[in-house]
Amino acid sequence: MAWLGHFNYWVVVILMMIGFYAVIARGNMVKKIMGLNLFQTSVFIMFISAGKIIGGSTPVLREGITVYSNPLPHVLILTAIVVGVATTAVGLALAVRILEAYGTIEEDELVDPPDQPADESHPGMPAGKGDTAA
Amino acid sequence: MNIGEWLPFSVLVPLIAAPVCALMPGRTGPWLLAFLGALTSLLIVAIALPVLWQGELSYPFGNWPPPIGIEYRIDAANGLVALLVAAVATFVLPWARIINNFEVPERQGIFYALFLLAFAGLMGITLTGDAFNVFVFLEISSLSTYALIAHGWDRRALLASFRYLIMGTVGATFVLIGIGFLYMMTGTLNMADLAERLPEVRDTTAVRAALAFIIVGLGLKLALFPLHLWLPNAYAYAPNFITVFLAATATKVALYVMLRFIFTIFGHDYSFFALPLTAVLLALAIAGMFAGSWVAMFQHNLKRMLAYSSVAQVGYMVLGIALATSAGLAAGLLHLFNHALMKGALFMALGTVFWRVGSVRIDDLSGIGREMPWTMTAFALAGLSLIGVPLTAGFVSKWYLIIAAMEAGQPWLVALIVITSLMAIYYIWRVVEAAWFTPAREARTPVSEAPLSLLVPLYVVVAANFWFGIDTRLSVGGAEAAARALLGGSP
Amino acid sequence: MRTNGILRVIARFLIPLIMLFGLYIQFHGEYSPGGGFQAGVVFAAAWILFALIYGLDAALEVIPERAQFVLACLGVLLYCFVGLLGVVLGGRFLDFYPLLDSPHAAQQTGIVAVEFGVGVTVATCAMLFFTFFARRKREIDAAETGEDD
Amino acid sequence: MLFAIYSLLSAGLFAVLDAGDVALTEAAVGAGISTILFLAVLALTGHEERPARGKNRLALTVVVATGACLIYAAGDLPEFGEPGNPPHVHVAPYYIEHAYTDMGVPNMVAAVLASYRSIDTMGEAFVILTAGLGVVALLSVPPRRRRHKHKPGKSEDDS
Amino acid sequence: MSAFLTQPFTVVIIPFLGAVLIALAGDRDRLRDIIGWVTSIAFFLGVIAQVGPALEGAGREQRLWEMLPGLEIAFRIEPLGLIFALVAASLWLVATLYAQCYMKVLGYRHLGRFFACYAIALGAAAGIAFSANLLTLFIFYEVLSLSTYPLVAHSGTAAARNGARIYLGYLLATSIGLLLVGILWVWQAAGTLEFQQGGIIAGHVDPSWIPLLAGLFMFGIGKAALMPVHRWLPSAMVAPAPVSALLHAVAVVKAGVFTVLKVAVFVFGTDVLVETGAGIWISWVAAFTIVAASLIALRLEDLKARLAYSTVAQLNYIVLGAMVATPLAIIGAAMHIATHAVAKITLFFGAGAIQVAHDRKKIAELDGLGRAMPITFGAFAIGTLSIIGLPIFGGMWSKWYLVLGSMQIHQWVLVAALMASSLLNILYLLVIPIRAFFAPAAEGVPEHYSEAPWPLLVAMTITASGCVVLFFWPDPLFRLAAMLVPGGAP
Repeated sequence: MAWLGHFNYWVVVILMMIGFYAVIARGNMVKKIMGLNLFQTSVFIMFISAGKIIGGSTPVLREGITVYSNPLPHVLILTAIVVGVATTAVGLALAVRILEAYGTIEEDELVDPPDQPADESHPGMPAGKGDTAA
Repeated sequence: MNIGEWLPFSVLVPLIAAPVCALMPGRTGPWLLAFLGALTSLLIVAIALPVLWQGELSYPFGNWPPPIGIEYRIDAANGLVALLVAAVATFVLPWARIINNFEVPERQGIFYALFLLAFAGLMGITLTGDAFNVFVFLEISSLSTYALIAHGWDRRALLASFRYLIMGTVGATFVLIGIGFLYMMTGTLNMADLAERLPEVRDTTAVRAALAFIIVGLGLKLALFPLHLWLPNAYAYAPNFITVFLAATATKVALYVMLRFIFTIFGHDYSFFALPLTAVLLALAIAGMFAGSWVAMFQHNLKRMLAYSSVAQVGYMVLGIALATSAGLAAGLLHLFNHALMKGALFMALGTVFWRVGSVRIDDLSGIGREMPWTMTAFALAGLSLIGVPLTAGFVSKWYLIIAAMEAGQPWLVALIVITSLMAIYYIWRVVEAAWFTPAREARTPVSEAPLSLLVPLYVVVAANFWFGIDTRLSVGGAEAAARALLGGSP
Repeated sequence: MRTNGILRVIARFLIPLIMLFGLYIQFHGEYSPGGGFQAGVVFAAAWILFALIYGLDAALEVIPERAQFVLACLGVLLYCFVGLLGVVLGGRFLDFYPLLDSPHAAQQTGIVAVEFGVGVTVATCAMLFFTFFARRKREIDAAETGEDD
Repeated sequence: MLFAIYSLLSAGLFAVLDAGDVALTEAAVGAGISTILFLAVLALTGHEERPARGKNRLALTVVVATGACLIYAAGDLPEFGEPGNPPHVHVAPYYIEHAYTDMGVPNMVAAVLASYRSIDTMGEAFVILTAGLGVVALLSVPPRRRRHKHKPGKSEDDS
Repeated sequence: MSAFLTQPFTVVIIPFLGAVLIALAGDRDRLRDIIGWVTSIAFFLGVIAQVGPALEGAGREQRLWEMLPGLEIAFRIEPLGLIFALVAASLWLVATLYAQCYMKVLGYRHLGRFFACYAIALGAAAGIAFSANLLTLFIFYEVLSLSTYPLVAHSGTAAARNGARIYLGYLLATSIGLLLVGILWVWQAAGTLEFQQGGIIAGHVDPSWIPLLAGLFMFGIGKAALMPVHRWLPSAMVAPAPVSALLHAVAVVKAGVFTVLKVAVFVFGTDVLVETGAGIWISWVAAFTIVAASLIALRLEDLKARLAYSTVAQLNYIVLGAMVATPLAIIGAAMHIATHAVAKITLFFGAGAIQVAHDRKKIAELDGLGRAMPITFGAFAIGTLSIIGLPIFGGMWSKWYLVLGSMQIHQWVLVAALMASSLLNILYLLVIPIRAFFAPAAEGVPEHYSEAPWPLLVAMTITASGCVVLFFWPDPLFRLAAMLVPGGAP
């Protein structure tokens, strides 16, 4: 019975493991971010299922309904979803820039010789201020 | 008016300033706004600090009493950390203005807005008394940090930022899972309420797993070995201003949150009993101390060297905490405070050198000590503090750490602390030798000393290293008050 | 896609409907599921659909990039302003009761105001995401052809 | 596409779990915005992906460890949907009972979101603003170096 | 006001202020030299002003501030510290004369940095001499290590950098790795670091641990050059001669053995050392070091290297005396600080003078040079005789008491080591002036008179006569030393 009582939870665990695996094992950055999304969604489901009461209904006050599901997890997860999409956007923007800078977004192909002098063609300043400001 | 009513504004002022800053054109305006925001925060916290040493203050948002609403609950522990964060921001910004004009010449409005968000996020994490609110502000500061690191002028900054984003988000999600378990077991998110209700359900697997998830998640954020992989590159390739700010604050705030969970919410008797925390944290701390110092000894890029040294220094802090005694906790907190001072000064000195030379590789800096004597002297002085030479802040924290280790009946730790200090001598002295006793490379054009507008802020931070090595009332008193606050009523 | 007449016709009906729906969940959020985020996203979705069908340039003429940016900042500032108003009127931050005499009306006003702030920010930020990602493709293509001598 | 479908599915799941607001958001965000962003980026990067090498065993270990920890935790978690679970007897009842009397708002989620826990929501608005600023800052830098790898030393000014 | 001016801290701070001014003067030679003179004279007078009260048994005490709870930065004048400070202050005057000439003649650059660090080193030595507790002492001990590093590396050549690296490495590693641990142990056990007559750890540390604790201290004080932590001293010989003379024959090494004595008397207490046997095993190490260093010195061809190993041996006389811990041995050790300093500085001055005048470093190249440089080699001979411990030279007294002290506890091996060392001294030191005067001239040695510049000669003459003076008037020195042991003079 304990196993069945937690069926929601097993779904969460499986989704979480798939997502997490994608984050770590995938070489492609976009896929990594997708994995991250999956990973986060599984947590959302965990929260929401914690708020469910069997026989309850959506927490909007209506006539004739006495049992409502817990509204608090819903609020938290609304926030978390927005956080998720924000992270996705920043991550994808970074991926785009990495693609432009390196020509690839496969982790395996991204090699920077660790002790090379800095890459000079970046839009930033290539060299020091020298004596010009002295 | 009661100072407690003003404390939340140390978070809100920079937060509100951020969008305004983003809309501002030019360079001076955004910088000034950022500086004023940080200064306001600092003043509020500094004025409130004496009150906090006496006891805690609570500020319920929207006037909803906790745990219905969200409160800021501020005591000596987060007061000290908030003071540190605000002070670092305030004192680094005057230095950063010229540096940023050079490294981030365009769109400074957005840049400073992101900085203000990162700053406000850290302050929010520190002051809040609600577990979920920690997650929200953690994400504000993290997201802005990713964007800020990507402003680095080397393309590797992008990669570093992306990897940090992945690891940071995984960490934050772990924390969220932990908070979720806690909520499912207790029905509350308020920290004080959690601490009250947890003992009833403490012997459940879910609470134990919650502790594990939160520690791993925060361990990622605070670069606890072996979860530190994001840190060296992120620090090395971020704009120098951001490196200084992050090195001095970000990992410290994450560590504080971990302490808050371990000591206040779970209660230290539970935390160290439910999981083999002493053994695990001690092992990781020691491994971090050695691995960090060891790798630092062979770095050519000095920013990376200091970053690895940060991994080692986080090890010191965690070491003190892992002892699970009040002396150890105070020592860890003290080192948290002092390390911010020394790493801040070291990275500022390096940033100043970078501004002139355009490189922080050790080969490029040979002979720089004669060309920029004041800057490199500041580096050497801060380096002494990192090593732990007497009269510096670093000595005081190592002293307390060693005393705490001895009191805890673990005198063998003393040897480890000493050995890693010797490693610090090696990697700091390598720089000193290159700077003063090696002839300059011919390929490098000679440079001149940095202007006073850079040197004065730098020396203020260096002076702080010595001030807190000589007059330890604030730092030691604060750390001890913070330790008391974290340990709460328990002896 | 832009030349597909059917799409254009459908879109002409659909987009106002989506926008209306967005506005509905924005201001009806207290009574039924919905609120600032959802409204913002839905509203942004309408705009993005418009951009997909009529082209990004046309969409940017309706809401220019700078306007998106400014509105994103103003949205959160509205939220903060409402919060500060509580302090100014003698309460605490984000305390809505001091806003009006009637407690229910005060709370509802506060909620609607902050939800509107959130909605604006979410909508404009979503538009900003789309604008920048979509334009990037074009810029890269331009850079590529430019470099191919 | 799969991703959008997954999002829609989870939105449906949320709706079943009485989380109307969340379902709406997940549908709009996950199936809408996120998917469009992914498509836009995939248009830039192309769809091919190399099979990752070497990391799989480590990844598997970490993931299995995490999963084990989650399953370990499950033992003492409250059962699904029981009204007596801790979340339903502490704090939440206050919202359910008082939301309407406190502020005359029938949608409790909105009440909690915008008033009881409004600082969270404000933080959330700032999160999205941060992301907006971040994307603007990252993608305002003109793209001109994609061919860098093949033409080292070539000046970028000719674009 | 005058009370303030003669406070211990004021004396300590004088060289530091001087260092700042010297650094500011930079390359303006004349100004810098004047500041150097003013500083060293002021410092000397400041130290002298402490003698009177100290002899009356009323050494001044000054507590500055509390750094950590229970840990103060504090100074106190006591006889041992005064001996050390007097030696350092008076020899600094002579060395100032010597160094200003030497550095200019040999064309060294960055003299501002050089003399500033020189002054800081002296200030640190004074801080060590006057410190009232282990913490203050440790702080100045580290300042001394750090401030002498630039002096050793001064020439900036690869050899100098390498030597300086070994130098600093040994000193910092031992002080942080062992000494600091010992200090912490004492603090943990005794709850205080204050120097007290009779020691502070009696009854606080399990007697069976005391030999280990003593080992931590004695090897931790790397500056005392107990084998095997003596390697830094030969490495430091890459430094210019004035550094070797004042710092590596006087200030730095004496700071080491001074700390040894101080720890033995005021932290452990002589009784504890004797009762637990902690002193004996270390005194055996010291005896071994004495003989081994002398044997090594025999085989070295480089003059300064030979002098360095001689210093290693002589320092261990003092360690030995401190560890034997009988009243006579302590007195002998305290006096040896002064007598060896005066003698050894003479020898290093001589080595420097030879380098200035004829650029020779190898001992074989010095044959017959005595006829060309009679004053230099005369002074050298006097210094050598004093170190051997022959009458009419000050070195006799200290060696005498050391031997007596060792005899008191029937440690015949130690007595034998001291005696053997004297014989070896003749073999490796005295042969140098003898061959210089009487051997046939080596290649290129001039037969006519060609001495070093006069300031060097004056400096050497002064220190050489100091050796003699100490033989005929040892009383003030003896009285100060005797105040160290309970019951005063034996």
